[in-house]
Amino acid sequence: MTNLILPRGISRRGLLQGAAAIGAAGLILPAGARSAMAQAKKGGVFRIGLGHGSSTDSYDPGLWEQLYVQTFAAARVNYLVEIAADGTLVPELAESWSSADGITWAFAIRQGVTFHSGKTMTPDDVVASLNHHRGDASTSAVKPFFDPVTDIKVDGQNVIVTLNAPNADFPYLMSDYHIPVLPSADGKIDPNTSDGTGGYIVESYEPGVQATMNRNPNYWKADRAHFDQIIMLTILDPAARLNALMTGEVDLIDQVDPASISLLESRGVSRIISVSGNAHYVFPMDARAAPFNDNNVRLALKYAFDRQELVDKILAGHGSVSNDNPIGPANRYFHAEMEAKTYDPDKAKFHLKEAGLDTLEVTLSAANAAFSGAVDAAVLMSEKAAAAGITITVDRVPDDGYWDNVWMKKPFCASYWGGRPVEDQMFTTAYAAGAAWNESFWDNARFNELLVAARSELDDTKRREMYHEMQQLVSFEGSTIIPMYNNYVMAVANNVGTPEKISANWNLDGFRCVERWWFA
Amino acid sequence: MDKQVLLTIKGLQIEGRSGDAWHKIVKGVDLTLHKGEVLGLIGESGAGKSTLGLAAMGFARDGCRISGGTIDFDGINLRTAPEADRRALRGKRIAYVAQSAAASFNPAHKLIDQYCEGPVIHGVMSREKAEADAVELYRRMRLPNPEEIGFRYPHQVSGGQLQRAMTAMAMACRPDLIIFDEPTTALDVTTQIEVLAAIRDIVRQFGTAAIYITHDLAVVAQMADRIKVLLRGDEVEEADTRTMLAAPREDYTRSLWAVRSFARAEQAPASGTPVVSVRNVTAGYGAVDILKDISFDIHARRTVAVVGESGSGKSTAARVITGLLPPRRGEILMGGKPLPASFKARSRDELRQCQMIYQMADTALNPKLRLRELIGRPAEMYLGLKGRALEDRIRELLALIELEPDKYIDRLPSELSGGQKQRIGIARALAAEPALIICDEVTSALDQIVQEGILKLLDRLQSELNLAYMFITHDLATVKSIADEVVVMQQGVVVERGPKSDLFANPREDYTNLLLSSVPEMDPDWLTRLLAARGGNA
Amino acid sequence: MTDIWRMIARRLLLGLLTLFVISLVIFGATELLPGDLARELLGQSATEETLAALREQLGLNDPAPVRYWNWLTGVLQGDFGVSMATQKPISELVGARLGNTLFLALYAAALSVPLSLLLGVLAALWRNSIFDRASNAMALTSISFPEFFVAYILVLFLAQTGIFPSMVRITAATTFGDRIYMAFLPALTLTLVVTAHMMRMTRAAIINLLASPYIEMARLKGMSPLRVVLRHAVPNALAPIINVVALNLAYLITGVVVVEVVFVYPGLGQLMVDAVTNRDIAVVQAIALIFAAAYVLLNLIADVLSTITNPRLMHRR
Amino acid sequence: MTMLLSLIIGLGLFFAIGWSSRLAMHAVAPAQHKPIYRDMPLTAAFGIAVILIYVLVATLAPLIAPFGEGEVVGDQYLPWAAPYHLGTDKLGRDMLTRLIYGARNTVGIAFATTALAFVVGSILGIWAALQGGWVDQVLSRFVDALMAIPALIFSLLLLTIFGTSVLTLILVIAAVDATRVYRLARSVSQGIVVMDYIEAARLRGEGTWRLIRREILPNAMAPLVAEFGLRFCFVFLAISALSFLGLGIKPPTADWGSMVRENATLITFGDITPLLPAGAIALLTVAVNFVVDWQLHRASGLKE
Repeated sequence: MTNLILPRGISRRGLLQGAAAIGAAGLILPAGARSAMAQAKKGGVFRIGLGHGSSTDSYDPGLWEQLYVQTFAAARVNYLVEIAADGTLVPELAESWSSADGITWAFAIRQGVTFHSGKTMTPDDVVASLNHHRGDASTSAVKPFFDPVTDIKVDGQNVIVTLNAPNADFPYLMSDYHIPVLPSADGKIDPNTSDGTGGYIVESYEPGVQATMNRNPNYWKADRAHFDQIIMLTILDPAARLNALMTGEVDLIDQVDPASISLLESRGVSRIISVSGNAHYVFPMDARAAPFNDNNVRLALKYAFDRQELVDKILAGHGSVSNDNPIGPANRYFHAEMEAKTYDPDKAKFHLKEAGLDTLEVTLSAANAAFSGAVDAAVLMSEKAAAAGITITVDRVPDDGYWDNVWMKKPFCASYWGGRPVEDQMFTTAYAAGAAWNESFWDNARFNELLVAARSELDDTKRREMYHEMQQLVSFEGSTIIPMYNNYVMAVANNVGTPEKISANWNLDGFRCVERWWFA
Repeated sequence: MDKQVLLTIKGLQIEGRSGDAWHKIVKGVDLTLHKGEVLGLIGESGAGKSTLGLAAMGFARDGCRISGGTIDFDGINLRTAPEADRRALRGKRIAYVAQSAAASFNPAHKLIDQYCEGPVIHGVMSREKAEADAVELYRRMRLPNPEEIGFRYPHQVSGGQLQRAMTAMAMACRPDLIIFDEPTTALDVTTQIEVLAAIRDIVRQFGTAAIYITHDLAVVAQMADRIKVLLRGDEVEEADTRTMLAAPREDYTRSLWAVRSFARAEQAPASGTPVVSVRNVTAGYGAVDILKDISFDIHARRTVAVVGESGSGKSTAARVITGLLPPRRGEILMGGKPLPASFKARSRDELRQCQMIYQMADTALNPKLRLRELIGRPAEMYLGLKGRALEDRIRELLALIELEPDKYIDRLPSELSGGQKQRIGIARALAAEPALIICDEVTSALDQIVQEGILKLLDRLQSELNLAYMFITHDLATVKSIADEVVVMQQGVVVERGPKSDLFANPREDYTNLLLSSVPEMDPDWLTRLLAARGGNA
Repeated sequence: MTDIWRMIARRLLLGLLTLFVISLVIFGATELLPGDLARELLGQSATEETLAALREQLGLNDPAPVRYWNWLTGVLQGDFGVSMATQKPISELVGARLGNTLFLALYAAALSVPLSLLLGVLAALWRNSIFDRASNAMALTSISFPEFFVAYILVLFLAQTGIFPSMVRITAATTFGDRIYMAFLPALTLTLVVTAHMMRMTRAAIINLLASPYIEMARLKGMSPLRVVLRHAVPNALAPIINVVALNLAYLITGVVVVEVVFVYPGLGQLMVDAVTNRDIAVVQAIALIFAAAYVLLNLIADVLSTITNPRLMHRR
Repeated sequence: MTMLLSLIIGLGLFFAIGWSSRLAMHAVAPAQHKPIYRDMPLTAAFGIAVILIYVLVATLAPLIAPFGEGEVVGDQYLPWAAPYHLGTDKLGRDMLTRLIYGARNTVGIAFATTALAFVVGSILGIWAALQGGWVDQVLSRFVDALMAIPALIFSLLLLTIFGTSVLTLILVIAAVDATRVYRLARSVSQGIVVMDYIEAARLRGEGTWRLIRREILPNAMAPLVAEFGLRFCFVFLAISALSFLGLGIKPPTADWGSMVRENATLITFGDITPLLPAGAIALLTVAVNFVVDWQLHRASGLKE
């Protein structure tokens, strides 16, 4: 995992040295000085402008699905466990967890934590919070996580979760943003509550417009939540977000338009934070449908476009090439030694011939709802593929209804994945045969076999080998084109202090910029 | 006439713009007017009388310019004076009375507000005084309810009253000169008398000089001390009224004087089945009956003139015959057989039999169609003519209405004069080879000489083609010249009907008598006599 | 006056009919939209199971006519229902936004109407002058750029220099003065967008009348050009001017979603687009009806004003 | 200073183009029409010249354009230098080429859309005015209802339902525009149907279609043409606004409205690239309206 902080004009090395020197001398930081290494200061109103948020957003955690509500939640609530900036799993409301067999998991719940309402957080609250996502009546998006769960019960200060099969990575799932701990009454949580155990208390919230939160004076984490107040704004228009940042009306924006990055940097009022992680953009092909049912056709397409060009032009360099591998460099078992695929029209032609074809005509459906720049990426692929005798017709479809009408309906379309902290979760979700979100409808017997075996394999070396083989399978036999890993690109005002390491798990420091960052 | 000279115009030239070229409208006219004198300007349309009248105020309409000569008003050179000075004169020392008071009063303001505007803005008197003055002048103009009428909006006042209110407004600053531009042309004859009388009296009372512009000789004869005749921007002759009427020097003047002499030969009495019979027709719009139980017949080769003032229902009668307005009661017979009430239910042949010519040729001819199609369409539709035969027929019709086919066949209506347009209307009606032609005020928008040409043409066509005419008009002079029978209408009722000669000689009804006696005569004393006969000046 | 009341009553009835037709059209259109609320709420991560559960919970499984009927009977009793997505009463959801939308519309109108009338009258007064041609060309230019583009340019010149804020953050605590200050750029953008139309119509309506005999009469009474235009032409040109103003006011209320997005202005347009995207049909319906009602009412007001200012219609013979 | 300079250059160009096009048209025009052109205002001459240039560029696009419409020729955002005279866009496509093809696509689509809207709207409008009665009532109430729905949101709805192919885009914008045309055509025709020549044609027994086509339409043309000019330009803006909301013309088709949108963020940094397509739209709008104003002025016959 890399963490690129790209301050304007000053090289990263120089910056680190300078900041360290000041720190060592014990001097008071001059105003405006880089503060990456400085101690977090308290205070200030942190204003965030995000390109997400809708008037239909709700408090119900089962329905959270985009960055605004995710970050809004990270400020208000806590989870059982937390993915630290370095990608490791660390305790949050669960002080520790353990399992002998991977089937029965015990989470020791922290004591002395109170909700904003003053109520003390108990294991019962945890059980109720988890149960919100279970059962036939549940409308939660993470209901599938709980399908293998046969029982959840309280045992003293512990919460015991029982699975129907071993899963070595189960605690990782509990870090998912959908599963906060909320106050309960009679074994049920109120899904529409704004209450939580988090660092900020909601003062006002208008969905799709703005939220104002004040620091929780009784927050149980002493070294977190540095701002006095957080204001979160929905600013859907990319230019409006840039303007807001440049005119000093917000301190942090997400989704910086790649085209504007260099221009923004040259203004000097802000700096770009670009975090590479496991998030990746994909073009799934329906492996059941001709011509994609022939692996040679899929390979031909994989060699028929320029991955580096996509990284340069779609991501403006803020990302890296992927070798059709959903497992990213930030994952534990990333397979870095696979044979790299480059733009090679001859190779593409060769594979076409293998498939018994001279030319190929396919339609690629894309909308920027899949990922920002999806349509442009498709256009670039189409341009390059022509040299290999492949005609890709780009069908731009409406953003509205994209996931309903196009994704997993059209044989060749665009999609994205936020990346998952563990390999099993990524593969199980999107590549296992019959999985609900197996967007390419790929069904590989060897892969399916390895997936089950790896899940309960406790020997790390063997596990690594298994995952490497699976990545090899997905890359060279899979039905998903994965051209690139996209960085999380955000821009902050110069006076915003950030830790040296910023989480690659999700955007905005794993949503936790609200409690991890500060004003210098 | 050795009074002081008020207005002197010398060698006046005015140009008008058409497209990008300037052409002369007034070509070097001289004019002298003394204080208190009334000068009549007479001529046909295009003679430049209005333009000349406005020039006397130092005013040229948009698209016109005064290009030569001098205008001297009471020592002020109106051509060289600054616009502000000229503006100060207008309304204050020189006032204007327009042809259509209904159009020239601003519909958004009350009469008295418009009256007071001049005196107050020109600083002649205060608003309160102006209001009191308005009432006084309204009274002198013999307007009903002089105290209240000013507080009405123009549309609430009748045309004759508006014309008098406008004259009062012109008098508001007690100007030295008033330009009357055809002030009674748009009025019915009976109303015209009252307005003429009122204007004449007030001008005399205040000793105001006036230029009285009109195309109607009989009218100008009543009003003017002197008459000047204009033709296409040139002066024809000028003389005092009695001399002019008695002994015009120029041919053109004499031809003007002679216009009213056309009269068609008396026809044999009607016989046989009428072409069209109107039987006990009652008709109207909404709940109001416009026509009340009217009946009359029209025979072949005969002209029935339907006469009445505006609102008498004469045009409605035409709409009932054509089927545009199905009657509430009664029926229309054609050749003895009842016609379906609505034109939509009539057969093509029934439609063909009855054709119509409209008052305004401008709105009756589609301005975007060429004559070929305008005239050819009925022939093509009703008679199934095509190609060569159609082309020949169109040329034949053009020849019939005395227009050169080669020259005119591909013209647009806008490329024709008013009289020519009306002829096209006639040709279009003829193209259908009808039995009856309804002529709705077909001559009233035309100059008198042109009118006469049209009437003569209609007369000739009738005898050549066996046509029956229903001739709707308010102009008794026209009736006198062309009708065989006359139907007099008033407020939707047929007051009197009969052969023309009988009716003109012995009108039985008071209303007919009133109508007939109101037609101005070319005798300077006619108005005075008539007013005296009707019981004094009131 | 009774005529006017009768007209108002008749038009209001017609307006209700229009609203009914619109509610049908909108409902039909949203039914035709692919996907539904449950799908949109769960997004990419939806599974058939969770979809079914959510649909059941939201009552989306009833047949369309039943849902329309339920909605209609609710509305007829004055209950616009709750937003299906947030379970908040629609009146609450829409209320504040409506206030914001009206504020911006009135603000823009307060800038643009006097400006365009003034420019229109002056252009008519000095027709064919340099002023006339320049203002015409400028008006045309201002309407030929997309709205968001105009907005960006204004931001570039007026917000990046720090004179005005580039976005509008309105909370309950915002004072009126602050609102005026913050909403200046969106209001100015809208002003630039609508002024051209109103100005051109005002000019045309006045010039149209200048050939009237009563205008000539006024000039012959020695009235100054300014007085001729103001006192004699303008009162008679009011009907078309009022109509075009009403049309543009309706636009300012209903058509400003793009400006709302650029300036992050929490108005109804953005809410409606959100609701369409999320298939929150009750909200879509409510806003569509508000927009339509604004349109109908403004047109009605325009007609009433046209009638009142026209003596021929006000004072019958 | 640069602004002043560009203003002067702009005005100079305007006069030069206007003057020379007026001279050219005067020279080319048939004798009986010569006065029309000699007398035309410079603005109109300028407008005609600009429109002709656009039409020329649009029809000859493949011949003029240095590169292919969707061809990626180099890096993104290259500066203005040969062979990319106006630089490259965000995908590295030649800006000049995109602009030229944009003329073809945008003008073509706008024309098709407006023409369709006018055919449908004016025929229905004239028909309603001609028939009166319940036909008029039903049509007008329905159109009123449609007009009461904000155009942008209505198009958004329809496009989402029917997809965003060029055809649906044309149909949807045409449908929305047709309501406005209907209103205008109806009100203009209401003034015409009371004319005597319409009465004469009815009394002659002419059918509805001929009444619409030969008797009313030619006389309603002037205001309809003026409206055509405005509507034509609004189509670009509509496409642009739709593209702002994520709908619009499919790539890699070049279209000014979408190009403005794609590059709009750059204006935030004072980069003038987005001004090119926006300027192209604005120039055409102004040009079309200059011509329309002139035509209206001629048609009204009002001497000012």
